Amino acid sequence: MVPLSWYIILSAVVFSIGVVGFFTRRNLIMIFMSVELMLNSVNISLVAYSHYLQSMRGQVLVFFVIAVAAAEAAIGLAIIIAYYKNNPTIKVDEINLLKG
Amino acid sequence: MDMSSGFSLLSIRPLVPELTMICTALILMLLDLIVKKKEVVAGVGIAGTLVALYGTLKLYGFSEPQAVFSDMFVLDGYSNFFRLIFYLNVILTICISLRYMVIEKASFGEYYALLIFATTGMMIMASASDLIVLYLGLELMALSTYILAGMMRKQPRSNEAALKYFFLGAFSSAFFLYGISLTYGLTGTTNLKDIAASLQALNITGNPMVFLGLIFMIVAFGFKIALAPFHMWAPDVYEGAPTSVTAFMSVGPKAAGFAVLGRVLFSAFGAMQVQWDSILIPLAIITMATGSIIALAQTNIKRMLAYSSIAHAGYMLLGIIAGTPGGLASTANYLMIYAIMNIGAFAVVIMLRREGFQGENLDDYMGLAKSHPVASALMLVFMFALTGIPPTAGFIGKFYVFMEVINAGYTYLAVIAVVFSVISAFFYLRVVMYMYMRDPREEVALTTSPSMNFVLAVTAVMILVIGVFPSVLLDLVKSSIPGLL
Amino acid sequence: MVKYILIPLLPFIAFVITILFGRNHIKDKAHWIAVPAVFASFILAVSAFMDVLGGKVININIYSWIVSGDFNVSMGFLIDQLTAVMLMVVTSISTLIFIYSIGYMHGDGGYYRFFAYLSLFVFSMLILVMANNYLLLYFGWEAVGLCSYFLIGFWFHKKSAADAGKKAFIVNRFGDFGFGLGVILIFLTFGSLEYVKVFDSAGTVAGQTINILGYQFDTITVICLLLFCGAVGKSAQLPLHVWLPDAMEGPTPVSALIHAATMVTAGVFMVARSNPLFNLSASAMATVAVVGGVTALFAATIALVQNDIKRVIAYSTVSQLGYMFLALGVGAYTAGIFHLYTHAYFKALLFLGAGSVIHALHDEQNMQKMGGLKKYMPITYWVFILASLSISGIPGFAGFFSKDEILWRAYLSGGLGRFLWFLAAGAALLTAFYSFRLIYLTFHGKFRGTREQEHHLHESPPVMTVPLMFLAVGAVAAGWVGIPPIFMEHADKIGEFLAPVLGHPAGEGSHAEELAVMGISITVALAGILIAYIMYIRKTDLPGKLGAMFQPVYRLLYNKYWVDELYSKTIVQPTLKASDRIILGFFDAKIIEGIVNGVPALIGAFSRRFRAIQTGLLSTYGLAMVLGAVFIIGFWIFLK
Amino acid sequence: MTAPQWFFAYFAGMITLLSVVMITRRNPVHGVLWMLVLFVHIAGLYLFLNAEFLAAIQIIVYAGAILVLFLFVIMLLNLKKELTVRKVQQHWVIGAAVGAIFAALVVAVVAGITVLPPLGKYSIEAIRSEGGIMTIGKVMYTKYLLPFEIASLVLLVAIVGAVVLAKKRIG
Amino acid sequence: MENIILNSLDYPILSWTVFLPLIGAVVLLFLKRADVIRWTSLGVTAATFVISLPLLSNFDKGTYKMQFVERYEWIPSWGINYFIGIDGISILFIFLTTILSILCVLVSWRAVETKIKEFHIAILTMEAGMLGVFVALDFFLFYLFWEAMLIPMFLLIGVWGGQNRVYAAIKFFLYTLVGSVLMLVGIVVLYFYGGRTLDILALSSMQYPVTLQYWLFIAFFAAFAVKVPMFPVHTWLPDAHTEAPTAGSVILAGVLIKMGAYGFLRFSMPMLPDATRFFMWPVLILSIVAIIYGALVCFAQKDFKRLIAYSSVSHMGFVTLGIFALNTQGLEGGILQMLNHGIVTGAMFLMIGMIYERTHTRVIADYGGFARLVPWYAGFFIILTLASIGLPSTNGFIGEFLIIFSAFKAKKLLGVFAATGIILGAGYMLRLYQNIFFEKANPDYETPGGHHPVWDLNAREVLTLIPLIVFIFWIGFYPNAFLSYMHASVQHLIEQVNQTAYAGQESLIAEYIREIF
Repeated sequence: MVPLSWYIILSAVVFSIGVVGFFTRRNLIMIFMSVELMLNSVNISLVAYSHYLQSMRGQVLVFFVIAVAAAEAAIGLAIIIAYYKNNPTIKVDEINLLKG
Repeated sequence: MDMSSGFSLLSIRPLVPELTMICTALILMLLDLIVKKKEVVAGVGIAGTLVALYGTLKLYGFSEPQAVFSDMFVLDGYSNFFRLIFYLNVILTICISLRYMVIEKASFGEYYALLIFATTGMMIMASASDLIVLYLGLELMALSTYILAGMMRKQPRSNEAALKYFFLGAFSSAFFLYGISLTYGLTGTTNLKDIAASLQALNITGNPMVFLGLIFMIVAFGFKIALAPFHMWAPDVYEGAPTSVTAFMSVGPKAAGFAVLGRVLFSAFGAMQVQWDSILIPLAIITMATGSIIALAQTNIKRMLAYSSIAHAGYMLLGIIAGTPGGLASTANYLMIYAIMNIGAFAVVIMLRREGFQGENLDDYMGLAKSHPVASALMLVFMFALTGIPPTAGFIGKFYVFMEVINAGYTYLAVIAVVFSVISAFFYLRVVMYMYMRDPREEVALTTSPSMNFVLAVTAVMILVIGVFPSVLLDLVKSSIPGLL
Repeated sequence: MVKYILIPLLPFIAFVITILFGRNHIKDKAHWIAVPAVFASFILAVSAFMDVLGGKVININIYSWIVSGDFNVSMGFLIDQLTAVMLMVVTSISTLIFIYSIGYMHGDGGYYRFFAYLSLFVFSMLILVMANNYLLLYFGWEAVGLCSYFLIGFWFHKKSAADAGKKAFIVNRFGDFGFGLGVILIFLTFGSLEYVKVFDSAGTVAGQTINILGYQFDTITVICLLLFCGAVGKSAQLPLHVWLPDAMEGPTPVSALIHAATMVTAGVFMVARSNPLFNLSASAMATVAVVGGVTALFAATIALVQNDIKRVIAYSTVSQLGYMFLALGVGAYTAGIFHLYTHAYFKALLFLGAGSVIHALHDEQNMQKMGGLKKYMPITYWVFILASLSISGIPGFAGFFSKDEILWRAYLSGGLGRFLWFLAAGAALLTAFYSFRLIYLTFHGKFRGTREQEHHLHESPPVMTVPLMFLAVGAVAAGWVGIPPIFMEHADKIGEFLAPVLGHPAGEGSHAEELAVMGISITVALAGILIAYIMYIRKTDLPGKLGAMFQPVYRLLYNKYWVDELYSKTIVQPTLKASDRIILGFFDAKIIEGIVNGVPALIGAFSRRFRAIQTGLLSTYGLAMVLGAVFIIGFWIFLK
Repeated sequence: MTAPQWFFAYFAGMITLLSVVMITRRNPVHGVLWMLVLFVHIAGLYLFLNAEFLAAIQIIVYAGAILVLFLFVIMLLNLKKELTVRKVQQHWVIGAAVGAIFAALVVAVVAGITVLPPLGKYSIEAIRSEGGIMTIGKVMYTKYLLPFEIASLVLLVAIVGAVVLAKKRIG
Repeated sequence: MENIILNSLDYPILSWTVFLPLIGAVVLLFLKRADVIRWTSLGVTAATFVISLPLLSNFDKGTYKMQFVERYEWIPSWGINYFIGIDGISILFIFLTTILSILCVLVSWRAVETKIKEFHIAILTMEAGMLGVFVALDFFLFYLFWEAMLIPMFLLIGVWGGQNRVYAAIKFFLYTLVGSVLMLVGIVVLYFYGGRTLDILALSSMQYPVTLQYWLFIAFFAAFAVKVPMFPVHTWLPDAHTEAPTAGSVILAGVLIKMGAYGFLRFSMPMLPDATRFFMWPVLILSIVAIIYGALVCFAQKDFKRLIAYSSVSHMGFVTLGIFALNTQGLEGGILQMLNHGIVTGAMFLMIGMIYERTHTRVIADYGGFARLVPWYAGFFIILTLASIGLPSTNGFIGEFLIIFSAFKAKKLLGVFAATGIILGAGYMLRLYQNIFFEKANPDYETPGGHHPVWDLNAREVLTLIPLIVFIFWIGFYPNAFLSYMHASVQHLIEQVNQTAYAGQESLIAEYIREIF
């Protein structure tokens, strides 16, 4: 058998890769994708738990996460578009009209 | 799982307020297509909220907490009290939005619907007794507020606010989920009560992995209630978002965040109080420090109020740190009072906004007392209330929290808190000072409307009445929050 | 009882009426209120004196003044022999000087004010002497000081006058500082401030000690020394004598009444009053005697070379007060009071005479610019002569009896007293010298003033000269109530009268000794007059030569031993400088305010610095969140 | 290593690798495409974990809907310029370092995880007997009805939001 | 109850006294015309004074118990009551407040010409707040009034003040707030140790662990010492006093800073007797430092008002000295001296305000010779000067004498140092008087011919001053009229301070300080 911890470590690593992506990339879309990556890493662990605990809960939650991710994608991308209409850049380190 | 544990119509009853709110939101969207006058839309929104309020008040009668939907949704005094905050928040926000959103050219019918959706999300959060429901409620609220923050589509500042709020919100959601997954993995459940039971049964309260899950959840909640260092979105978003939305956001999501923080920590992780206190105490101190100190250098009043709200989050957190039902009650009480005074303050800020004039700079308040004595007097009341000077309600809020935190043995925290409250007094005073002790630079005209006047009157009167006769509120909060499930 | 209360009350009423209505209504008729009041007071005082003479001692408490816990003091009067004598002196001389002032102050802008203050002074002085407890004494004590302040600074537009008033008050406060503490210590020791009770139990506390800075001191001695502090201030003894000469800035009647006859003798009165305490402390007595003796000589030396007519008399007053203290210090309380009494007359006379001269010369006080006034102002001249003879101690005159008594008693007390007698005898020589130097410079020789002044020279009006004559009678005859037994048995009326209060001085000497001492004092007095005659009538160039010859000594004396300058350099200036530069400029403004303003400034700086963290960049915010999480995880999971 | 472990190793290796590849692409379009591959691998892992329904959803919703939405948006935003400038932020090293520390910490904590709670009733056999989709459907519509309904609200809000933010308005 | 005498009058006299000004303030909100506002304000303050008069006649001097007590449930869930009453310590302050308030309205008649309505509202709320502080018998109620007062005072200084008013106002506010919030923490701690009550009498009758007492004492001290103000936390006072409008200065000097000392009497001493005895010496030494320091600073002042402000530091040093000497004379002297200082310094600020209206300068050097220009003014001022330096026959003497007496009784050297304050006091006050009133007159102010001819006091101003002058001599000649109110309460207080099981065992510091003296 594959130990549970392997999945969880995988999940943690992928989550961290998402985090790193969030910090390093300049492109908003890429940053968004990093967030999606983080969500997927969580999903992996949830499914793994679900399997190992013989419980349905994790799978159900993954389902909801995917649903919410879809909603988030819709809104997030809409926000990006709205932003882009007024400022034709999505370079994240140039978005600092509000600061201090 | 067999079908019999499903639902009957009776089990819907506790959800009546939520359903009312959802229906109201839907009606609003439809109505928006038919009716041109936004006042009508807003009025229906308020009416719907009042119906929900009525429902909640009726439900208040339940002596025993009601858990429905397979223990995923719980109706108890705790959630009902928070509901009251949410209703108050949404009604007052709608009232101050009317004229303002027209000026901002963002007066869409969806705006009101989204306010109500967001409120519904908060209500669900407050009642959630399962992490899954909690997550969904949180997302419902969050998504709505992301949109609300970006409502002024033509304004780069509003876009940017929405953008930052959204990205960081999603980021924090991921953390929350990670926390949920860890908790689930270790306890085998997401139900708060079951988590508590499982922690006991498995004797894993000292397990670092459980703690890690808790930490991630606290990070996410900390984001919502703007605890330092998870607060950094708040000033930017508060500044960029439409002022009415800022008012809404600074109260609603914060209150909801506290509601879930309290419930999760008390219901599920009550056995780990030592651990979470050890996190929350430094967070509270940093939060109070950050909010109070950085606010000093602000020149934009919305931004200043944002930092002030961060500082207030620090004070509120003290009640949770106390870790007692009383502490929780004190936090809830503080939130209610904070809602009143903060919306009052934002109402005045909004009044300064008119066509072609932002009115967000502190300089714009110079000599306001000369031209608008009443508005200035009200702002004075709000500012002193936020400072926590008696006989305003702000003092009652602080006093209660200090009482509880001291009772729990954290006197030093109370000392730190009062020191920061003195520092924060400085920037509140600065507003008063600008209004009363400076000469006006240019004539500032105020945008008033009956609904605005209503908000100002209600908030000011409530601040003073609660400040002098806090018993009603205290009794309510104490009876509502005798303890958690 | 009302009678006794009225004695001080009448002048007080006069004061109130005059000060309230003087400016707008009474104006230059102010004397119509003040003079009758003080005269009535005098009559009542006489009546009281008669009562005492008849053997009555009046001790009444009018009302409870301060009650706080076990502390209880009443407003109350004690009229015994001592008080009776003081009452007579105060009211009689006051009456005369009031009358004199009608003429002297005529036409002054503050005429009503003058009488108001004088009335207040009489009230205060009467309270002082009539008090039956120490606190009320203190009350009067401070009140006379206040009046003195007002009256010295009467012409307040002159800076020198205002300065002098202030100086008098503050220097006196130094003395009162001790006095006040003495009063407190008396209460703490005896549990009461009433004379009768204190003196009755004085014997029982003898030998008690108190701890000050770890050393044990005899309580009574400490009390006496503290009280004496007050006396030193009020009676202008070394080292607090500096205010009295400056006090001559006030109108001359004030100098006569307050700074010669009455107020300055309050210290003498107080010590005499406290004699049961002083008797218990030899060291305190010795201190009193030494201070008195030294001051007597010290002040006399200064008086030798002064040119201001009033200052000469002022230093003479200081010197004479020294005599009185010498007497008290050697236990001859009666002699002290006796001298107080005679001194009041002749010194008031001297001052008023000087006032008359100054009046005639239109406020000229420099004797070098006078001369030859004898022919213009004969009455003044003659009363001056009488007073000077009296002060010099020429037999038959009042001063002789009292002064001789003091010298004899000092001599008798042996040891230290003998030495002090030597000083005092020396002072007597100087006294005679400067008194007659004053007369010769003023009244003899040629007039050295301006034509203008010479043209206007005239004798003073009767309203001034008549009081002078009355006082002259006093200056001559006042001493006859105290003729020493060596001349006439049972003629020392005043001694016998005061004996119940002050007791009999100790020590007996032989007649021969007494006569010898008397002879010496008469000799030195005559010698002094003679030297003055030689220097200022015969060889008028001699003073200049001597002055040049003993330049350093002359300058030392002329500048009053630089005591004022010393105080200024060591106390006044350092205090002012320290308060300005160190206390306010550095400590208050820099340190305390530095902290008070610095902390907010620091927080403000933090605020601006921390603001920069809020970069507005999404990733920074995310980074902060994760860093927060990392810290929490790192700290709470791995370090714990 | 047993066969399942090898199998896992492949997927895990690919997922990690693909994640890194994905986030390092300069062109977002490439990023999306690599992500597609990644999602397929994740779906494979789900299958391995007895979650065939989720595997399907992963492909259909995630890959099919969400990623396509991304592509649309990328095309909507004319990003030619973006391709010529630096792809990472100025202080990306700090971010990467913090991420690495974070990863190290989290991995260190969770590495030793084992199954602690008592096992539930949805054993592989139980699910097999009823069918995976059936099982999940049952719980979804009974026990998890409330969250299911809320999820629908979330989606509704998303629609409304997207419309509010992106729709062209007149007046 | 044990320690109270319920209000026997048929109306709630204390409540009326406290809330009448507040009602007046509300009424003012609806008035428009300046003169109407002034008269109303005057009427309200006068009415408050009249209403409070029966307190004097019905006061039972024979008991230390709280009198005219009203007690209603207020916040039952916290066990907090609306509980008010007065004893011999507080009764006199009621009158000080009501009288000074009338005078403040009078003196502002012409001096305040902007925002008249707001000004009078501020004055009236101030009055209510101050009265509330003195009657409150529930700590919560006390704190409510204590803090609430900051708001109108902040506005009084900041809106109607002088050049540097904003700085002074904020400084005042924050300075005092720092102290009071620490007290707030102390209050809450006490609340739990005292069995969840904030009833002052109940709390006073309880015993607390000694260490707790120390901490609480420090917390209370922070609030009270700042308010008094004691050295070295006095620096808000010169700024606030100087910049405040006349009425503000009068209230500040007259009543507000008394609250600190009142706090010591009402809270620190009866509740924390062990700590009080423990901290007695440090406080006494601070008091001595304040006396001398404040006086020395006065020598260097160039500003009329600032000098008087600093003299308050010195005078309040006497007050704390007396209070912490912990004997009857000291306590009674301290209380009396508070009253005296309120009267005298209050009157001084009134007079400074009056002359400022004429000369528009506060620089001492600009004055001179005013005794000739404004003789009545000079006459009144000399009385104040003399009262300030404690000349017998004035009230200042009684207070200072009792205090020095008590200090001397407590420790000889303390008395000696305190007495130096009297010399210094005479020094700076007479210097001031000379500089202002004597010597050459400033030609600018000469009655005819000057640029700003000054005129003497008018009837309204004389009327304002007369009551205070009367009190100066009344207390000076017959202090028993006032002291007699205090005896029973002070006696009780001393018993409270000396009670408790904890005896002796003083700290090293206390020992060390004892050694030094």
